Amino acid sequence: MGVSEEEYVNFQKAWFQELRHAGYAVPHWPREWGGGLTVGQQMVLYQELAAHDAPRLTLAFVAIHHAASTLLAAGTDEQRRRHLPAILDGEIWCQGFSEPEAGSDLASLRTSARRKGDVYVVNGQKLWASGANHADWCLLLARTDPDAPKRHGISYFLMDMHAPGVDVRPIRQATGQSHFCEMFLTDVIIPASQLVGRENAGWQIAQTTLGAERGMVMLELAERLGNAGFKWLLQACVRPTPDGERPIDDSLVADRLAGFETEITALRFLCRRLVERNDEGRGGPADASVVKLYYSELLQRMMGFGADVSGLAAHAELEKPLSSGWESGAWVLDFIGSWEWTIPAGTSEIQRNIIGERGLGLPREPGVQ
Amino acid sequence: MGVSEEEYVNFQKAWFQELRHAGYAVPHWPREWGGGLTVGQQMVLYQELAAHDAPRLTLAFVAIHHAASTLLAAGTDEQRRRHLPAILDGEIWCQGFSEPEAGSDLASLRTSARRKGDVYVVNGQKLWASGANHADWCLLLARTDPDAPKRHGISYFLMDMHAPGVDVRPIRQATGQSHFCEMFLTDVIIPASQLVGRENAGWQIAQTTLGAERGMVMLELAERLGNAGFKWLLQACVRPTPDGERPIDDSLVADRLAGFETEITALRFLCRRLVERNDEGRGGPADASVVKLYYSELLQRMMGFGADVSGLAAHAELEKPLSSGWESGAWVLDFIGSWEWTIPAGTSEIQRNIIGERGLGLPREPGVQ
Amino acid sequence: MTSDLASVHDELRTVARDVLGAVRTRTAGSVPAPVEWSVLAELGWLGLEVPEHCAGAGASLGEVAVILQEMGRAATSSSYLGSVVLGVGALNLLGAARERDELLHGIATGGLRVAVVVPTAQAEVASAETPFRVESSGGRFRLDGQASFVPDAIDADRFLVLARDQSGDVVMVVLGRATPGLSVSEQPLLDATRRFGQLRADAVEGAQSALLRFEADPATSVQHLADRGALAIACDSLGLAEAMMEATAAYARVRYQFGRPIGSFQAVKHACADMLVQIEVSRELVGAAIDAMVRNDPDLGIAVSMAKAHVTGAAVGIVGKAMQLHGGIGYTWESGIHTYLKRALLNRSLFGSPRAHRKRLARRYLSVGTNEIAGSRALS
Amino acid sequence: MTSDLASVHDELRTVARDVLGAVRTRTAGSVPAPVEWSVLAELGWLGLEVPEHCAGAGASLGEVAVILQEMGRAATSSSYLGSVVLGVGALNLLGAARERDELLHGIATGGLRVAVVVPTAQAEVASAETPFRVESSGGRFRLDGQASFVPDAIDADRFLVLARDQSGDVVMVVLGRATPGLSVSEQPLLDATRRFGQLRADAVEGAQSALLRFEADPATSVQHLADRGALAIACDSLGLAEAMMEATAAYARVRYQFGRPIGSFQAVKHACADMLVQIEVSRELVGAAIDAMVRNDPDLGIAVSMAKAHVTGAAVGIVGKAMQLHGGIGYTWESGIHTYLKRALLNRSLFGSPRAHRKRLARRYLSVGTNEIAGSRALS
Repeated sequence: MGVSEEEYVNFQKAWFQELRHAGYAVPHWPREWGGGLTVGQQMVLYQELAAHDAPRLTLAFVAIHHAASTLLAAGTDEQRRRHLPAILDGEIWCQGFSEPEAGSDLASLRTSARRKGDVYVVNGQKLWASGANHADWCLLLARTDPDAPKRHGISYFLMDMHAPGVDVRPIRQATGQSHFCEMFLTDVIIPASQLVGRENAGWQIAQTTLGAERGMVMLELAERLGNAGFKWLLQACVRPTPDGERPIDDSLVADRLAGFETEITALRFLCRRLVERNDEGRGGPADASVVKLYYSELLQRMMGFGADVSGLAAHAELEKPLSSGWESGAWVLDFIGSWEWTIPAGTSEIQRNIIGERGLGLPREPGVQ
Repeated sequence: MGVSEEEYVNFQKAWFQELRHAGYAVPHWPREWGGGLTVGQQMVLYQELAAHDAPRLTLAFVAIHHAASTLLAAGTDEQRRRHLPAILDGEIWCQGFSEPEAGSDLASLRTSARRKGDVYVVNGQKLWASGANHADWCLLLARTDPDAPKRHGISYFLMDMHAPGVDVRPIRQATGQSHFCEMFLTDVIIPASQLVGRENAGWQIAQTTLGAERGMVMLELAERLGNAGFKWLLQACVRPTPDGERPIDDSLVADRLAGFETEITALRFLCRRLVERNDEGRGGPADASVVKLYYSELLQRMMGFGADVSGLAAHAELEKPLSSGWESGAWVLDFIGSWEWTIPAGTSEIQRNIIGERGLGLPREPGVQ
Repeated sequence: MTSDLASVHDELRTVARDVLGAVRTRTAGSVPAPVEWSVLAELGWLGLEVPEHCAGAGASLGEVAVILQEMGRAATSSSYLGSVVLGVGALNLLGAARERDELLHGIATGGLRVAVVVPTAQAEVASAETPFRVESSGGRFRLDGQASFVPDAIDADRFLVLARDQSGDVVMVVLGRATPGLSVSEQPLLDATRRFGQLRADAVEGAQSALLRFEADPATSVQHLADRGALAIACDSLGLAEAMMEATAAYARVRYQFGRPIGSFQAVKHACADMLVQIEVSRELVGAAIDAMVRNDPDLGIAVSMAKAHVTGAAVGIVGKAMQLHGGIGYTWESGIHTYLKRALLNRSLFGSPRAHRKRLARRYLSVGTNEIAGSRALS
Repeated sequence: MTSDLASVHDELRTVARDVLGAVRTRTAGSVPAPVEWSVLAELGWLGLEVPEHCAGAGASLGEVAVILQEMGRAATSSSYLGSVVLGVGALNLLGAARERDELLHGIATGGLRVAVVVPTAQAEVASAETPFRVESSGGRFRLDGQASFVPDAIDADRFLVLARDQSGDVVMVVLGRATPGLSVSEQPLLDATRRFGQLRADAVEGAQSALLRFEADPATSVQHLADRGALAIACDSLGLAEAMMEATAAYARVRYQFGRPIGSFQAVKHACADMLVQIEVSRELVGAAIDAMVRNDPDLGIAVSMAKAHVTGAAVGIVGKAMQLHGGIGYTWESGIHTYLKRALLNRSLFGSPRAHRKRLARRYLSVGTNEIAGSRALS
């Protein structure tokens, strides 16, 4: 990859501070903590950022989204005061949820946190921790009651990544980049004050904060796809190929583009509705899954189409522009990168289970909790 | 429907005799019983029949295919001598397998056959017996051992449809026609000599004869789809619409047609290979399911495309031509009729289970036998 | 949408679901009986968009859309498309005039049914050939032409025929049922819940006063009318898709095979999940198109084409899957799923196929700079 | 196919699977090391289609196809496409001549690698612009032009450049690597198992004897060569799709989640079943195209386009699904699935996209009467 890790981190941190001072880094946070834009205003902001091809805040992503929404929903006042301003000052977060044997079946995680006095001692292995090699803090799920049913013995912690016993190793991905990491935890000490919510209530906290969170994230991503992604796809179709023809003049290509524009338009409305419903406390139990599934598969189909239409030339694009996000116009890489949306945070298969069960009341599989 | 049931039956019987005298009614039977064409010769025959738009043998279908292959594979000499020549003389057969509570889960059938001396007394209800209202005989699955595990207590019978206690009621289908029937069986007496194979071995017989059988049927249907079906679809695309444009001039339509032609070509090769492999005893355990699934979904996609391309005019086609088979050029009806392929004789979902389990060794669902 | 309007819609929806659902349930097997016209009049659904001075409610397409969606859900048989969607829609595009107001009053009060003779096979009608020609002279006109697939022509008392006059403008000719030279015949379709007709005018003559003109540009008006038709059909498809999703999920919860409810198998569960996703997406597109039409947004054609293309296509997929997941039962006449499938298929073809609507959308990619397109559908 | 030939193929396949599979396994992680050229020579795979008098086996594309499929299966890195598929293929289209026979001999014995400079981006090359021009005079020629995406150009000792001469015919110019005016540069692609190059000829000069002519009609010959390329890629995609299906089924049998092997869930099981169906279908199309090419069937272009269009498209779907069903592991570099995905994607674009090949098929619908088409692909 053309850009070194150091350049990437420095660039992201500088860009975060620039946005922060303009008041645009955390528009979705409550006003008292430094945010306070309405949903409509956020959409306009994201449209503008996308239209100007502004880089996305990938490094701060977990901090401003997952960490913040967890703290706001379930953290103590002290935890909020400790971390929310620090995030604005540049504190980086990662998420320690998945494990080698706990992927789709996240609730079967084995990392243990044993209470000893007023600390927990943590041992185990985490996987797919995005950005863990740059993170200061980690949202950690660990088992505090090995005898309880799977989902009932898990607790939610804030873990200092600089604590002794935390060992991080980057994993190289299909795209060639290394955003994900493995994390080996050996007798890591976490003070009990860094427990979020009640002991053994971690599963519930993770579920609700993740669901509520998703809308915010999707709002930005949908605007990005609609404004930057579709524009680049259209440009790829209008650009003449080596034999002098423009893909757009093939009515099949034009038809597919019209289909994508329609779907993106629907996605954008859907994301807005999701956030609004959530704000009004009328969110449906499958809302977040519907949007995540639809976005990720639409992204994958669009990027695949971009790769197809661009022909051989797209294979010679060996890297994506700095901080471009999911769609960058390097279509083959974009297509491969789209699996980063259909697999993590609940695969598309798991999302369909959730939608069928929570959205339509269909029965679970027998024997599967 | 424009044609009365009586006209249909008379026409089918006359056409069968015409083909029989030409030597083309049962080309797939062994030479000693009146058939004996090679696979290659059969394909040519079916191509010719399709190219000339010759009606399909829908009324004799179960007799010449399922009944004959069952008798040849598992019947006694006496049963063969009794029925195979009679089928050539016009004996009509139907199949009594499914029941209201035993659809996809066929093995859970409840119709009982209790042995009393040298007869069985049969009680129960059968569903989806195609052509039962015209049939002389029925291939019947009934439970002879209620205490055995589901698949181990079923026997296979030849039942006289004129026996007392057999009550047949046609079911109207989505297309408006009534090819399927319900069958109520009340104390129907079946002589023990009409048992096929061993008592309680019915499930195995049904599975093997159906699998082996499917290739033959598909050989004809694939040639029909390739020769008549595709030709009609092409004609529908070349015919100008009311606004003077030809669908084929839309490159998207031409692209879809090329895709269909490719898939049909593959299907035809696949069917031939299936029959050849079977003849050589090298058939794979999922072969029949692969072909049934692929044919039925290809048929459905093609008919759906025909309906789309033909616009409003296709909705004013209120009936299909006499004995046209699955594709007739009345596209909306053809499309609706295509569910008669994706649902019966193992739904597409069941076929995918079989392919995954038998073809790729994937494990069954726990608790499902 | 204000929360006041939302609660009006909720009320309207509740009543409509009751009334239309009851008709559907009463209807033996799957043969749909038409809903009584007088009932629709009493409920005030015929005059929703009719101005108050013509005995209407002076409401908007937003309210009509609620009824349309519920009619799709119950696969209702009625002349609502002909008289209300197209009839009132067409008359509202004319300048105020006594003839027009009388017709609107007649429709609103239930005494009069009309059929509008506008092309129903295309997405874009403004540039299409008009199949009727009208020539005026000496205070009289003469009309010639013919049309197929005219919605609700059989039950209509009056016909509003769009025809091109000598100057090339499209005008509306109002004809009574018994006009000499006018012949109307039923055109039976597989979808038995709809009634279409063929109409033929052979040297039909009449007084010039029966010839009405659009208030705005005629071509724009005619396209607007076709867009109303397309959007109405999209509402219908959304409603019928919802009904099929709910029926399928309900069946999957109670039908047991292999000792389990079939809805616990992923093949069924995931197919139902995909239905829900498609319906959520469809709702947004239909909602956006209704908003655009109510606001008379200059981009309303785009919103309508997006909705018509996506929703009517998705609905065919949903009903087809519903038939599949119901198994053998779903393929019977008695289950009634075929009624929905035929209606969904007809909807896909009416007022322009998905392909035709995407073609209309795609034309912008050729004629407009790329920067202008991206973000053109910014949300209000 | 005779049963003799079938058993030859079975043997060849077994050896190839062993040899290539071992190279793949030895290769650390997913970074593919090229298979040793001398090994391929020793195994006799380079000269399969080379006439016996040039040290070849005098076999056919049927045998080469077995190797190609296994190379796809093992995601083998080699110059087989450049030297054997295109090189031997192109040379066999020339009239017998000393120069030609020497080149064939060199390839068969492993001493010489060639790259053929033929368009690799299109399905139909006969009518396309040729990017090279050659002019002859006085026993010398002069060549100008440039090309991208030339397979295996980096490792080639000789280049066989297709160029248009003064009379408009396409001829083959044979150039050594060190020819003045000729520059070759590597063109790195995401698929690290393939090596492509850019080639530029600036007033390259040489003796007329390096200018060879096709035996048959030049346009037909060039198209035949492109069809060979397309078919070779289809074989490759079939092989890699098979590998991914098997890897996914194997993983689904042993990976447990929710206390069950994931292959017992229908979402996984049905996706694997669809892979198997697509692979069965693909095998038939590839097999038919190989037969057509071996028999030099006049319709071979149709068979090739069907195979290339369907198989390379299906393979992308299969590898993508393999990545999905492997979950997080599938997305790691280490799993190597990305290697297959990039290769499958490149295959889809090489020698004409599925769309381009279907366009070629569809042209027949316009120019030929409908009766002639149906049944044109009757089976032998």
